[in-house]
Amino acid sequence: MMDVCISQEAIDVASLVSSVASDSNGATAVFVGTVRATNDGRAVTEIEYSAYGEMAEREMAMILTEAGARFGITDAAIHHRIGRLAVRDASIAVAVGHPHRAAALDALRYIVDETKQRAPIWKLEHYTDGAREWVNAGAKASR
Amino acid sequence: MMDVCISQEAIDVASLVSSVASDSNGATAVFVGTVRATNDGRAVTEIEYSAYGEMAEREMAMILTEAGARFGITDAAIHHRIGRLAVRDASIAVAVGHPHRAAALDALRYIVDETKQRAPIWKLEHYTDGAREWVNAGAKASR
Amino acid sequence: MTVTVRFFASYAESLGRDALEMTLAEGSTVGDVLGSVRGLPGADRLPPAPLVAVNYSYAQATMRLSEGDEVAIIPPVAGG
Amino acid sequence: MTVTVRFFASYAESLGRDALEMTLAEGSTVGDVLGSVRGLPGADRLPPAPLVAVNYSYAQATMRLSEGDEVAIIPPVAGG
Repeated sequence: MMDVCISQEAIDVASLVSSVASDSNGATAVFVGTVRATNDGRAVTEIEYSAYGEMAEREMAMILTEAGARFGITDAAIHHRIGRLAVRDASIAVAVGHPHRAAALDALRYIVDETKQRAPIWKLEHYTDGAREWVNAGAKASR
Repeated sequence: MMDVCISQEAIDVASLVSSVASDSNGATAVFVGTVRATNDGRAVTEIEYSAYGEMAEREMAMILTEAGARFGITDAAIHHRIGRLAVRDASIAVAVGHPHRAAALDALRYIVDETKQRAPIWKLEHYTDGAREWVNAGAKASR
Repeated sequence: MTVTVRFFASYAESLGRDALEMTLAEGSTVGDVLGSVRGLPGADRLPPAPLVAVNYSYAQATMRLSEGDEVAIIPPVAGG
Repeated sequence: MTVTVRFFASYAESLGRDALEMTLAEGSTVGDVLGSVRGLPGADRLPPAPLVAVNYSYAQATMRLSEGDEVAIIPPVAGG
């Protein structure tokens, strides 16, 4: 079972884990990304996530398919949350199920890394001093 | 926060995840090991886990300390369940929190691998044909 | 032909809009779209070679466009 | 001196017990304990050099023991 979800709803890690469970999966590897209280030394109050929804879902589905081919994965799920998130809120969770842990852990790392590089999702960070800034946008030249 | 727990209680992944959360941890990596319906082609009905409790807790606490030194981890928790577990029940869960994902994922793999090799915990597997067998015990010579 | 051009995040903010319909000669490419976008107020804050997607897939500037394509100018991503 | 010897899982099953008190000469080692265990009924099913722990830490056969130590004979582990 491969599933991608982008929504405003809070991420439910337990249900994400059970969504990749099966009688033959002895290993489930999970990553949860959460909002940190500081970024580059600046105090963050919240982060606003936005996405090019249709493309982000397609890109993440493709990443799961690639992970399937590369690591022999058949059960993986990504939930990326958008909207205004407070410190400690989960912005992304990825769960991968497999009979054995090595493939599950390898696939998890691949899926998280690829999603961060390819999914058209953006972060507007709000700081305690009232300022706000697009993350990564500063690096205009670099892609 | 470093925590080790060996108990008969069902593992609560969500609370394990929040136990390693902090304002500065942007990444939480989690592993859940579950009972599979087959092992080496034999149909399993349940697995009975037993532990040399005092030593297992000590060994796992040491593994977390080693992970702390090696990967710069300060927040990690292991919950190993003992007693009779059915197919799909979680026997172990490990959660690691860190500001960044690479260290969290590396530390997670280390903790799970070391726990499986060093913690004095054993599995008595029960099969549908009524037989039962100690896992790994067959390999008498190898440790 | 007519294509839809979409902007997001910091680019939408710089340009003060998140989409526009653009009419182009047949056989036009992504590069031609970028050229036109360059003329919009606020476009000076976009990088010289921004990331572009056509119909939800990343595309090169040389890609030829068709009637009704959706061209998205993608700011540096920051998901996860 | 007296030490406690503990057995687990498949070894406890083979020996039909999970613990015994053992009296040894002063300066005895883990190896001496293993030697005595060798004489117990069912001990033939133990490997020649089983894993051993003393006071909850893995130990070598050459380790000298003290009064009241807990010596555990550890079957191949299978946690996780």
